[in-house]
Amino acid sequence: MFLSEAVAAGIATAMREDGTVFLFGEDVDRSVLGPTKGLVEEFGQERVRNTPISEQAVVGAMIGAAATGLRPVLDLMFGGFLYVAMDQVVNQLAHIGYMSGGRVRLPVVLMAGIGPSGQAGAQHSESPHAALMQAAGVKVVVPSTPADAKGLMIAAIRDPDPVAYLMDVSLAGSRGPVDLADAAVPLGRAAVRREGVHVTVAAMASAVPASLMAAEGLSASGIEVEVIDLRSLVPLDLDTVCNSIRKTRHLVIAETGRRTCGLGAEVAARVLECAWETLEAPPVRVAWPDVPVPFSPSLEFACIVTEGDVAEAVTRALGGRKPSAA
Amino acid sequence: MFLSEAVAAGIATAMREDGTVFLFGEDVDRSVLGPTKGLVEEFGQERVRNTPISEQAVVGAMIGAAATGLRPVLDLMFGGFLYVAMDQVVNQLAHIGYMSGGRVRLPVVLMAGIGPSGQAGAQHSESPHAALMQAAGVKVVVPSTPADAKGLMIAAIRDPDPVAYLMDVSLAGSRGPVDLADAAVPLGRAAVRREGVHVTVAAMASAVPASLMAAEGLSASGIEVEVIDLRSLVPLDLDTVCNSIRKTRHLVIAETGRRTCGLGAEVAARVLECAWETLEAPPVRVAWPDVPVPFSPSLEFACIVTEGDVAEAVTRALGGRKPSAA
Amino acid sequence: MLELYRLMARIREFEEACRRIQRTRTGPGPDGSVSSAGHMPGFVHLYLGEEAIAVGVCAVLRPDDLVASTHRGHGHLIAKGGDVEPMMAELYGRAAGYSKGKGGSMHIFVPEIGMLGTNGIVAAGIPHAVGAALSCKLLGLGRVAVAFFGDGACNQGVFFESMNLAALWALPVIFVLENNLYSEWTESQRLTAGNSLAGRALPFGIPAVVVDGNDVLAVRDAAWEAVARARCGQGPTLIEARTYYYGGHFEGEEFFAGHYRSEADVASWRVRDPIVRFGRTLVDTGETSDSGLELIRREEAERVARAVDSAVAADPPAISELTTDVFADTEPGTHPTVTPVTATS
Amino acid sequence: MLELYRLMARIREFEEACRRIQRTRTGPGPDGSVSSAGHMPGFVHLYLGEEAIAVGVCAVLRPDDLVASTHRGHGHLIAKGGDVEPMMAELYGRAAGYSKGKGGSMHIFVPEIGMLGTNGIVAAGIPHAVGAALSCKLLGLGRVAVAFFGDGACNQGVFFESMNLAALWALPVIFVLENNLYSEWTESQRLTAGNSLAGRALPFGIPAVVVDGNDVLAVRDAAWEAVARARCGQGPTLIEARTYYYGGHFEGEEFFAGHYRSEADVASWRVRDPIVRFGRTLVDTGETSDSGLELIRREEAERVARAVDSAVAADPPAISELTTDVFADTEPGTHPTVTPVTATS
Ligand SMILES: Cc1ncc(C[n+]2csc(CCOP(=O)(O)OP(=O)(O)O)c2C)c(N)n1
Ligand SMILES: Cc1ncc(C[n+]2csc(CCOP(=O)(O)OP(=O)(O)O)c2C)c(N)n1
Ligand SMILES: [Mg+2]
Ligand SMILES: [Mg+2]
Repeated sequence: MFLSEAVAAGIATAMREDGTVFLFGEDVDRSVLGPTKGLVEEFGQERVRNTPISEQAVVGAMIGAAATGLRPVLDLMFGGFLYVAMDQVVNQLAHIGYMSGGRVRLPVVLMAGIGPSGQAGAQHSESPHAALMQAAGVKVVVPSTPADAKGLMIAAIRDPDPVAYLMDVSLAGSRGPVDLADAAVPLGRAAVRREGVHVTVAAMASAVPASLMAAEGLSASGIEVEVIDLRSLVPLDLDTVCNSIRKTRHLVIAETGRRTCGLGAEVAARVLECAWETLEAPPVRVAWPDVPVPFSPSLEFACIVTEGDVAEAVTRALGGRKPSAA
Repeated sequence: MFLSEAVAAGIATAMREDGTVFLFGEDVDRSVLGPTKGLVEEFGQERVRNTPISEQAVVGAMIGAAATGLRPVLDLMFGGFLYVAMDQVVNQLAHIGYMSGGRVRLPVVLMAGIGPSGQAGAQHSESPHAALMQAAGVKVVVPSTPADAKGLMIAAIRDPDPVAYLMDVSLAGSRGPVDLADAAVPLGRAAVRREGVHVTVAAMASAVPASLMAAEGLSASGIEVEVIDLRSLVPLDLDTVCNSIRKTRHLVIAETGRRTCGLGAEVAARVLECAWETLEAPPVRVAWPDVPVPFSPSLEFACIVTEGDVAEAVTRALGGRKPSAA
Repeated sequence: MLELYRLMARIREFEEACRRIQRTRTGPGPDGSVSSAGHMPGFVHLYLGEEAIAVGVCAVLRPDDLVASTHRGHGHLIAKGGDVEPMMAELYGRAAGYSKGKGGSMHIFVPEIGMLGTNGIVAAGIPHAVGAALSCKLLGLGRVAVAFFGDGACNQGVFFESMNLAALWALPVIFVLENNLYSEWTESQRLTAGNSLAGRALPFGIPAVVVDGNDVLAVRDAAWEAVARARCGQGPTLIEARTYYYGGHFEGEEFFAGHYRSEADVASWRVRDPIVRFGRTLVDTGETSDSGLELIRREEAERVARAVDSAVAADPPAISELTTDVFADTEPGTHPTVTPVTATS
Repeated sequence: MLELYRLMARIREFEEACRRIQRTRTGPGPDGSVSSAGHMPGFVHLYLGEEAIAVGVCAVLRPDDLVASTHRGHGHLIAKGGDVEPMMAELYGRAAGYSKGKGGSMHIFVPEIGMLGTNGIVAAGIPHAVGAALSCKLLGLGRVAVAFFGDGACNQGVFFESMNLAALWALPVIFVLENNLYSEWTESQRLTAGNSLAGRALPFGIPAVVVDGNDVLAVRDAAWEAVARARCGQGPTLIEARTYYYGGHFEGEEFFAGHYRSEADVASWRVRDPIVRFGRTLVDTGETSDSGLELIRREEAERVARAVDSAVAADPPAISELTTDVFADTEPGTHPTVTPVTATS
C-alpha cells in the first residue's frame, strides 16, 4: 500500500469505529496530496467536508467542535499553511488543556504535508514540526512507513489530546505492508529500524529511509549503524535512543527541517543531559541549513537530508576513524 | 533611564535621522507596555500610527511598505500576538529576501513584549524567540539593559533585514545608564557581563540579571561564574561563548522561554559541535518547563527562570562538586 | 424578570469588588506568594456598564447552549450560570479556581455551563462558537452557540472567516457584537472603515440587528429571535449591542493610559445605566419595589463578599501542578523517556 | 491597442509553452539535475483564459506603480512588464532566473517593474499591496498599488483586514478579484456564503464594480476609473472580474483531481476567449487585419520559444548559493561565531 493510502486507511478505521469522527479540509474530497482520497465515497459529504480557504476560522472551529463532542480531523494540506492559523494552534488548541486546569480536552488531529514535494518552492516545503514541539500541548507524530502511517493515525484520532500528524510529502508514494487488523501504533514510542553497534542514527520522516540506505552503504566498510525512527516527536521516546547509545556511544540526528532550534538540537541536548558519560563524541546534526527551501532542483537536493549527508555525518561522528570493535 | 524609555529613545534617534522610519501598532501613541510612549508627541500621528487589531494585514502591510521605501517599526505589544500573523512573519517577511534571490530586502522591525508581566496568563506571557530563530530570515535581539535597549533598537532600525526586537516585559521598569550619543549596539555580538573562571552562564533577557544575582551569591562560596548576555539570538555570537568555555569548561544556558527546541537546546548543540573536547560536563539548560505560563503567582514564579534556578544549575553543572582552582 | 435583575446585580457587584480589590493592590511576594485580599494578581477587564448584554442574551439560552467569551468575560460567565466562588478563586490564582489557578481571568473554561472559554486573544473565541455550533448541528443536539466579541475584534480577519463558515453551513450560532466604542485606548472609529459594524454581516447573507445594549429587554428580544432562527436551522444572526464601559479597558490603566475619554462621556452613559434603568422598569410595572431591588443588590453583594473571603482563604495550587494538565494522560517530563544512562564499557 | 493584444498573446504563448513542456515532463535526476526542455521542475498554475484581466488592469498603470500577485502570477508579471527570459529561467530553476532559481513560479519579485511578488500563500499578497500603497501615500510618490487575488482568497481573513486598512487610511490601492469560479477543485460557491463577492467591499465603504473579465477593454475602463480615484486620494476600489481558467488549477492535475468540471463548461468559456474576442474587435474596427494578428501571435510564440531555449541552456545556480541571500550582509554559518575551540589546559 502507498503511504498516503495508509493514512486514508487509518482515518477510515477511526471513522468506522466512531461516528463522532469527521474529516475537514480544503479539497479533502479529492485530496491534493492524497492522504484523504476515497474517503468521501465511503463516508459522504456530511462527514468529509470541504472547507473554505479560512485556516484560522477552520482550526478555531475544530476547537469548538472538539470541546463539544466531535473528534475532528483537519487536513491543512501543506505544513506552511499552518502558520496562517498559528494563533489558533498555539495560543488556543495547544494551551487550552493546560489553561483550563484540565477541564477541557481537545481531541483534534491536524494533518499536514511536510518537506519539499519536488520543487514546490519554500512556502510549500516547510516543516513546522519544531515550532509545534515548542508549543507545549500538541503531540506530534511523523510516520515513515505505510504501516506506521495507518497505525499512528488510528492512535492520533483516538487520543484525547491535540495531535499534529505530519506526512512527509516525499514519502506519500512510498510502498509497504500495512496491518489489516486496524491496530493502533501507540504514540510516544520510537522504532529501531536496523540494529547496529557503531553509531546510532535517530531520524524522522524521509530521513529514515535515507539513513537506512546510508547504513547499508556503510556496512560494506565495516560500520554498523543502528537506525531509530523517532516517529513520535512529542512525546519523544528518549529511552530508545539512550539504550541504543549505551551500545554505540555515538549519535547522529537526521531531521527533515531547519537546523536551528530543531529536533536535532533538542535530541542532542536531552541525550547529553542523560547520557553524557556514554557518548564518545559530540552528537552530529543532519538537517536543512537555515534557509527557506530553495526551488531549483539542484539547490533543493543540496538542502534536503540525503543518504550521502547521513553517511558523511556518521563518518564525522566517528571522528573520521574506522570504528574499533565495540 | 527605564528600559522601556530607552527603547523609545532608540526609536526616536532613528526617526530623527531618517524620515522614512514610521512607527505602527495598536495604541502605539499611549503604549500599553511603555516602549513607544511619548513618541507621538514628538513625531505626530502621521509617523506614529495606531493600527486596527488586524495583525495579519498590518504585518503584511509592513512588508509592502518596506519593499517600497519605508523603514517601518511595528509594535505587536505582546509576543503571543505574533502567532496571529505568523504566516506573514515566516512565509513572507522572513523568507522573501531569500526567495527573491536577494532582490528584495525588507528593513522591518517587529517589536514585542515577551515573558510573563505579572500574572497576565499564558497568552500574554509567551516568548516566541525560538520560533523566530527557527524561521530563517529574521534577526532576533533581546536587550537586558537600558543601554542595549537603545543601542540595539538603533541598529535594528538601520539594519537592511527584518529584525524581531523582543523586550522582556519584566525588565521594562528596570533602570540603567544610557548612551546619550545615539550609538548603535551592533547586532550579532554578545556581552560578557561578569567575568568568572568556573562556569559560563549564557543568558537572555531577564535571565541575565537573575544569573548575575546567582553569580554574586555563588561567589561567596568560591564559585566564580562568567555571565554572558547573548542579547542577539540571530545572528548568535557563539565565539564569545566558546571563548568563555575555553576558560570555564562548564556551560549553563538560561532562557526565558520553554525548554524544548529552545535557545538552550541550540546553544548546547552548537557548543558541542565546536567545543566538545573543552567541556568537562554536559551543558545544563535552565528554561521554563514545557507548559503555557500559568497564572497563579506561585506557579508563575515556579515556571520562570530565577536566581535560584540558575544557582542550582551552576551547581549541577559542576557535578555538585566545589570547583578546583581552574 | 427579577432573575435578570439579579444576574446584572451579581455581575455589577463582582466587578465592583474586583475594582476595589485591585485599587488596594499590593502585589505578590517575591516568590509569588499572596495572602491578603489586596493581593488579586494580574489585571482584569471589567464588564461594568455592559451587564445588560450578557444577561439579555443568556436569558434566552438553555443551560446546555454554548458561549465563547473574550478578555472581558466575567459578565458572560455569570450570565451563563457561572458560580462566583470558583470565579473569584481563579482570579486569585487559587487551586479551587475554575482553572485550578492556572488560567486567570482571561482563561476560564466551564464545560458544565456551556462556557467554551474566556480568551486573551482578540476575536479568537469567535470560531470556537462556530465550531460548537457545527457539533450541535452534526450531532443533532438542538443546541445553539453564541460568540461574544467587541467592536475592536471586528477588524480581525477571523471574524469574517467565521461569519462565512457559519452562514455557508447554516450553523446555529449568534454573533453578539458588544460595541463599547473603544479598542483599548483608541476610539474604534479611528480604526474602523465604513459606517456600520453590523453591516459587516450582510455580504454573507447574515441578518444583522442593532440594539440598545443598555436595555436588557431589548437585548433579550433580539437574542430570542436570533436563537429561534438558529434552533430551527435558519443559520446565524448578528446582534450589535451598543454600550459603554465605565471602567475603561482594564482596571488600573490610568497610570499607563492617561486621559483618553472625557468625564462628560462617561457621565452621559451613567445616565443610561442598564441596571438602574431596568430596576426602574421593574418598579414601574409593579414587578417589585425599591426595597425589593435593594434586597437583591445586598444579597448579591454578600454573595460576592463571601466569594472574596473564601478566595482569600483558599490555597494556591501545589507547585507540582506546574507540569500537570498539558496532556490528559501524561505529565511532561514523566514520559517513559528520561532514564539516565551510563556507559556500559 | 495592439500592445494589449500583444501582451495577451505573450501570456497565452508563455502559458501554452509551460503546458506543453510540463506534459512531456521527465523530472529531474536523482541529484536534482535537469537538462532537457522536458525538465521544467515543480508545478505551475496557468493563467490561460484570464489574460484580459492582468493586461486590462496593467494597461492603466505606470511602470513605477506596484502589483502584488498570486500563485497564478505569470500573467501579472508579463502584463506589468516582466521579461519572459528571466521568467522562464526561473521556472527552470536557473541562476539567470528572476530569483536566481531560488524562488520558482510562486516566488518571483521584480522591484524594477513594481512587481511585489507572486505568492504561494492564498491572499497573503493582498496586504503587501496595501503596504505599498501606504508608502506611496506617506512618501507622496503619486503611485498606486494593485492587489490581484482569486475568488477563493475572498474567504481569507486577511482580505477583509486589508480592505479595512486601505479604506480607513484612504490608500491608493485597487483590489482586483479574479473570479474564475473555483478554489482548487471545488466550486467556490460551495465554499462561499452570500451572493456577491464584490459586495464584500461595501461595508468598508469601498466602491465595487463587476466586469466581464474576458473583455480587456471593459477591465481596462474599470481599472482606469479605480486608478484615477486612487491617484487623487479617494482611496481604494474593488473590481471583480469574472473569468475562467481553461487549464484548471495546476498543470498536470488530472491524475490527482479526476474530473471536476464539465467539458461543456470549459467549451462555453472558450467561446468567450478574451484574445479571440479582442482580436475580432481589432479587425472589425480596422485597427489591424487577421494577418496582423497572426504576425503578433507568431512573434510572441517565437519570443517565448527563445526564452525556453535559453532557459534550457542556462546554468543552474552554484551550490554555494544555497546559503546566500538569507540576510543582506552575511551568510548563515559565516557569522563570526563558529571558530572551533579546544581545551586550554
Ligand atoms: C490578537 C490580539 N491583539 C491585541 C490584543 C490586545 N488587546 C486586548 S483587548 C484589546 C481591545 C479589544 O477591543 P474590543 O474588541 O472592542 O473589546 P473591548 O475591550 O472593548 O471589550 C486589544 C487590542 C489582544 N489581546 N489580542
Ligand atoms: C493559506 C493557503 N491555503 C491553501 C492553499 C492551497 N491553495 C493554493 S491555490 C488555492 C485555491 C485558490 O483559489 P483562488 O483564490 O480562487 O485562486 P485561483 O487558483 O482560482 O486562481 C488553494 C486552496 C494555499 N496555497 N495557501
Ligand atoms: Mg470595544
Ligand atoms: Mg479561483
